[in-house]
Amino acid sequence: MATQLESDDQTSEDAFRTEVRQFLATNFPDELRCTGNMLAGLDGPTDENPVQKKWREAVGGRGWGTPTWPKEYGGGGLTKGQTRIIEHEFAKVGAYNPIGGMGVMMFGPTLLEYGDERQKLEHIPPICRGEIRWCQGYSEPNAGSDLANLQTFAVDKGDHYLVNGQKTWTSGGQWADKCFAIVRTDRSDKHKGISFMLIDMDAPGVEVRPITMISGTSPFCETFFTDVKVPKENLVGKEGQGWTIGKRLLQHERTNISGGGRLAGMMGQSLGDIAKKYCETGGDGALVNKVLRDKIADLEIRWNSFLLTARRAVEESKAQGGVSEISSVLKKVGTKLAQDRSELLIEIRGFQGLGWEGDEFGDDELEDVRGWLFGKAATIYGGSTEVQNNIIAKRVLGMLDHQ
Amino acid sequence: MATQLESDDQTSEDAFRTEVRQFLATNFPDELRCTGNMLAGLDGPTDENPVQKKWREAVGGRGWGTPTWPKEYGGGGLTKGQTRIIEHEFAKVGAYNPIGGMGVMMFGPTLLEYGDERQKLEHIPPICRGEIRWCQGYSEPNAGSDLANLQTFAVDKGDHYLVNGQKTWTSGGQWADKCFAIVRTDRSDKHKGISFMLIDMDAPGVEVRPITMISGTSPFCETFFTDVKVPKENLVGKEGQGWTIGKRLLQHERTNISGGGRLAGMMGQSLGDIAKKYCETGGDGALVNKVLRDKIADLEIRWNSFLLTARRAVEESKAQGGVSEISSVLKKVGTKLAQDRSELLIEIRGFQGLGWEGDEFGDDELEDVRGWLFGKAATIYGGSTEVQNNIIAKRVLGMLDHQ
Amino acid sequence: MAVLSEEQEMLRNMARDWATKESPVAEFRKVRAAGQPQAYNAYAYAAMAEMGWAGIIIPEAHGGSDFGFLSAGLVVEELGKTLTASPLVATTIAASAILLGGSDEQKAKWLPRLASGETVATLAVEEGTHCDTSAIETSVSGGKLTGKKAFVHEAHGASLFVVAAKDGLYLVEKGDGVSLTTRKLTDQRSHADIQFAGAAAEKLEGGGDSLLGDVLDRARVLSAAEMLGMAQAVFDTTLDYLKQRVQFNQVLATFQALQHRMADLFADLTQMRSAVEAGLQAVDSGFGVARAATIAKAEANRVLHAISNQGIQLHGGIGMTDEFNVGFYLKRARVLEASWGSSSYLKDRFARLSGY
Amino acid sequence: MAVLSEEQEMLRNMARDWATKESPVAEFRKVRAAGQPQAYNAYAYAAMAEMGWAGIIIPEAHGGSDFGFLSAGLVVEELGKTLTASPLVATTIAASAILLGGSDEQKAKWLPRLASGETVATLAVEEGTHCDTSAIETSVSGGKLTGKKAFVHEAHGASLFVVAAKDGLYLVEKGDGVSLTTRKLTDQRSHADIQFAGAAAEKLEGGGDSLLGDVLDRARVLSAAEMLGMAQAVFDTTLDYLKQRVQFNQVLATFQALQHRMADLFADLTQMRSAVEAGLQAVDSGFGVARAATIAKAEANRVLHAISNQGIQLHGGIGMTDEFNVGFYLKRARVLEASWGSSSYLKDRFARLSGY
Repeated sequence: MATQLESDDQTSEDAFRTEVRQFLATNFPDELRCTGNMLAGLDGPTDENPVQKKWREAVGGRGWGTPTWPKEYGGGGLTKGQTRIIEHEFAKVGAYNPIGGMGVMMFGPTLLEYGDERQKLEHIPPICRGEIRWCQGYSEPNAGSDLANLQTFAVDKGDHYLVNGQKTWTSGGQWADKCFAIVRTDRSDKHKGISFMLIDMDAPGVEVRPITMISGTSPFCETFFTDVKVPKENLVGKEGQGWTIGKRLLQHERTNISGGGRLAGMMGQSLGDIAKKYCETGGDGALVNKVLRDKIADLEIRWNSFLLTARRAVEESKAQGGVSEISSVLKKVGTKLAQDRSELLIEIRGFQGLGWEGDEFGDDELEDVRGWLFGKAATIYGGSTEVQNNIIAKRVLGMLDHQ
Repeated sequence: MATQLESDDQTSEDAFRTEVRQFLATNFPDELRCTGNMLAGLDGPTDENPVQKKWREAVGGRGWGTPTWPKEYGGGGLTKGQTRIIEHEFAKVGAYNPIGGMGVMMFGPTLLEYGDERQKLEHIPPICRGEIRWCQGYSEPNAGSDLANLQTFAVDKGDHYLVNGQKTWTSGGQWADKCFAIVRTDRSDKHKGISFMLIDMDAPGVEVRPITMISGTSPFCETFFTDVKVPKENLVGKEGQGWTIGKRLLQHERTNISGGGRLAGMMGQSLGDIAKKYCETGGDGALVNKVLRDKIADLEIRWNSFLLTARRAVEESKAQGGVSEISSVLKKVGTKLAQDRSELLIEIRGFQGLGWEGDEFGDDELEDVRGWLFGKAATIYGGSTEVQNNIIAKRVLGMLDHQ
Repeated sequence: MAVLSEEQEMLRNMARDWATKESPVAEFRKVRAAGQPQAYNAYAYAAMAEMGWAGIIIPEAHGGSDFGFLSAGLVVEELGKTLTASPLVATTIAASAILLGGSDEQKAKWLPRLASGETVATLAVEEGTHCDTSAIETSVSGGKLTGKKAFVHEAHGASLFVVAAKDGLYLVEKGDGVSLTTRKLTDQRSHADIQFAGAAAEKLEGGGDSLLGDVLDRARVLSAAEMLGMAQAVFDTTLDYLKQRVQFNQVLATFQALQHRMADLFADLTQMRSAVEAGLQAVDSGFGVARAATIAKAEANRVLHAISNQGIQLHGGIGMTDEFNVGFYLKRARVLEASWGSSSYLKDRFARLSGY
Repeated sequence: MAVLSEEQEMLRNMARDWATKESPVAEFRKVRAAGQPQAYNAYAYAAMAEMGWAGIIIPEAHGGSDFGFLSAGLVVEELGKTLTASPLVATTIAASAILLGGSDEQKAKWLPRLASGETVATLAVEEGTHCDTSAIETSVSGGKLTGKKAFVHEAHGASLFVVAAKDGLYLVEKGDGVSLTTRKLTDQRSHADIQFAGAAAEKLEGGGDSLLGDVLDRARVLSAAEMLGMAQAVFDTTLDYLKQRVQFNQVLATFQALQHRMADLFADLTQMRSAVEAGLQAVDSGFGVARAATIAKAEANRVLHAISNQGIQLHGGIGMTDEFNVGFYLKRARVLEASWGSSSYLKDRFARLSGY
């Protein structure tokens, strides 16, 4: 019987694979082959040429950018197996997924879980089509790792809330259309006083100031809310449920930051191959600098077990349902390895790996330098490594609170 | 004028050097050349052959085993300069200092600081002559790093105390004649309830059980006190002053464990030279295994700055008087480096460096294996590394208490 | 934990059950106290064989269960947790050599005896103090093998040796021309230098040029599985200890510095488990074995090294005593770290496999 | 802190005072904003020279104070604390080359100008992306020097170059046959590739075969001194931040995990200071310079690397912003780590000096 089922799956899978190939043949333009930025995960500027737009609309129209999301909300409604087929076929022809950003990575899954029908119908489809960009209104100047300490306040005005306060680290704030934010609706309880609401970035009273990072880039903003009106229908879940919803969303962020395609992408090219371009190799094609070679192997071995761990986390989640405990380990380990890799890359390239600007540096070299600097944030945002350690020690290992 | 003084010093130093050389010529037997155990710092069994005994008496008689201690108590009464001359001249002919152990390293200096005249006259001279062995009665089963939590109690019986309780980690307890102990004389105050007293190990009611360590050796004991009479004159300082005195003594221990001759000795032979015996070398005489070579250099570089730091600590202590703040860093860094060295030694020797017993292993190899195992204690006893970190953070860096 | 089949679940639970009940660390203490060179309890090994553990990777046709390496690894991991002294790993490694390189006759002759536990076998490769397959001097002429092998695991209990010579692997039975010199290492287990002076040897003709390498990879994943069990045991014991030990009126487990250190070790242990299980699975699937086995042993070395040291440190004084078990893990750990490739050997191999 | 003479105490206090008041990091921000290739404030350097800092290692006969390298290091350390952009280190290194290898005429001609700050000089050795003195291609024939030097510090401000050629060190003045290509690095300071096309060159005949090595050792200890100042500044700023920043209703400085991390960094910093000061003192004493300088720079690399990373991590989000200074130290740190020998280069050198 089991085998019977399997063979059915087989046929349907083959059929789907053909469908995907045909789709690519008709819709994926050659000029976009192997383009699409590494940092797709992080919302960048909205410049999009007609060809890119056409590709986004093609994929978005099918809901294949969010393959596992329900069809009724504009998703693909596909199985994990079909999703793998899409990833595989896209990869084969060097096609990228044009549907991304925080809406896909964090907000969408959360709204599907906690939003009401009307909210899902209003907000999910445009995400699936990549039409609306979302940003995250979480952190505040005086609430870093202690997120729940937030002060931005929403006063109940009957049919709407009046929101005042300041958010920071709003990623892509300057390019976003909407913001999912956690704000305080009750000062009497630290956690239960928080609500999750959706704010239009073009609403009167919303002001955005980009923050320049040590990498020279400005992917984040400070966002100021002054008497901003937020209609009641933009409240997700119940009042006071914001902390629960907000934390759930962070779990998606964590999985994305660590296991996610971005990091896997970053690790794409073997450091060994890169090193062979910069450092002497012997007759056997091996690096002459054995110490450097040992460091590279050490990193890549740890990186391999990280990928294996990520896979294991997925299997466990599937088996037990819900996000696996290992996810806190993933964030902690993945971000550390990515940072180690950037440092090692500098060691490999020497001065050539420390360029800030200038034609004498390759784009990859400059991009890696910015990535090295910006990557220092990976162990800080989305729940710092210190916070991850607390979570592991207390929730996973059951070590008591130290306070 | 300054130059005048210097030249005076010069002449007197030359005179003293001659004196030391003559002393060695007459008293140091050739057969003892380059003997004397590395672990002299740690009290071992009392087996001593006549030749060793004669040498001990010769050095002890002069007080040169404790060169800087006052003459009136049997010390050498010498200057630091003269002490250096002794060390230098002894080293030149491969002569060891037969006067050692806890009496010299810890108890002596402390008694000289806190003891009364009678106590000094009674206890210091035998230490200087190496006749009496002392052990430390500090730790208790339920007070590891939390030393002050000790329960051994001394009841005031007028002319004496009646002591009951259990000590552990009594180093050399099975060979010691006397024990300097911290015991509780008052349960109402954790720290002020502690007193420092001297206990005869052969007094009725004192029982000693050696503890076997993972290294197979038994340098420590459990010591049980059952209604042990301790005469009042064996109380050092005042009642309740024991914590202050006991902690002062630990500072000496720390300096000894880290900066001390023992460790310097352990590090004596260059790992590079050892590695050349076990691993292939190239035409240039360099190790072929560049990765191992890099690790060795890395350790020896850090070891060199540790020695420089130890020297700096001494200079600072001299300049500012009292034990320098750096001493907690010394303990922490020195013990860690010693452990790293032992591990690296195993890596260098492979299986040959993991011998437990057997003629196929050299004495140095077996000794290093036991040293590797026993050395794991170095970051635990004498104030664990964790305790050192607390001390550094709170006392040196002024970071507030976390409780 | 990899997703297991029902048989595997059962097998692991059986092993866990047996190890905890029949073979706790106290049993290893007895073995150590007995001081026999073979350094394991024959009855215990007989019991294991009885349960089929010696034949897990051996085909049913030859008296095994053919469950594969992941299954064997599950058992070895459980036995590693309690430091069970046995020639199971050594014999399984030897069996894999015969499976890969043996003729039908050789398989038919030896595999059933190995599966039944009747014969204990072991692999003899190293000739020096470090793992170095390029420096093998042992040679064979006219069916007589001559050479010296160093630090052979389970040499005293074994009656069959799989010996690496210049031109391949050979089967040598204990007997004339085979003399042992005991080499007692920190783990108090059986190790010996073996002098082969023209001992009768039968070549394993199959398996091709990569035979030795393939066998070593199997040795690596099985040792890594034992190391995984050891690391898990030290971690668990240490965590329990921190939760009950009080210092400065506080349970140690409540000190944040220790919490974060345990979080680091937990992350390491997670990485190690992923690597080791993947290594075992790779051998079963036959894909990317060399790479996966190298990663598995390298991670096992790195993590067990750290955990065995921290286990002592976090236990404090009592961890230093022979009365306490944690030291045994440290003393076994370094021996396994040095076996079948040290960390730097494995990193060199990984780089070679990766083409740099 | 090494035990200092009275002059040295005064000198250090003067430097500390000036750096804090006249040259805080805000001044570096201005330099960066100005975007001039020379990347330092001429008035500031004039002021330093005015105070005698450019002549600290130069004999009084040539207009210096002859205080030696420990003294120079004290000043450089203070300037490093505030990331003061100046050609002081480069010029001092060049001066040491002329002192060690120059003729009386060359000394008489150049040292006074260097001491007065009138002339800025720098050392040009590297030709590739990594420090490698064995691979020098630059050559001289008929007094004309030809070759390419890479990533030369302070190249834009310098009018005199001490250039390493196959057969020794040469003095080359900026002018015909000398062309610069700006190489902007993360530290936003002056770096350039220099093309020498038959530029007039005058050899430093003295100093023997070890001249280049000796000059590089001086470059190492001086850079290490700058790195020491940087590490100290990052450590101090971070400690202050931890003491005032509140999270989870607790001052960060009260979290034990952070306390122990700071204790580790403090220990590292202590080790670094010992090594750097000893390196400077060795140059002054002339004993064991190569070894001491190697240790000094190796420790400086190791510790500044760790502290510059932890500085960002412990500052959290704000440490990531350009508005905050801590990032500047990180971006300067890696450039200095790569200068005059990376960690692995220095460890290789230490091993060679130690005979293994």
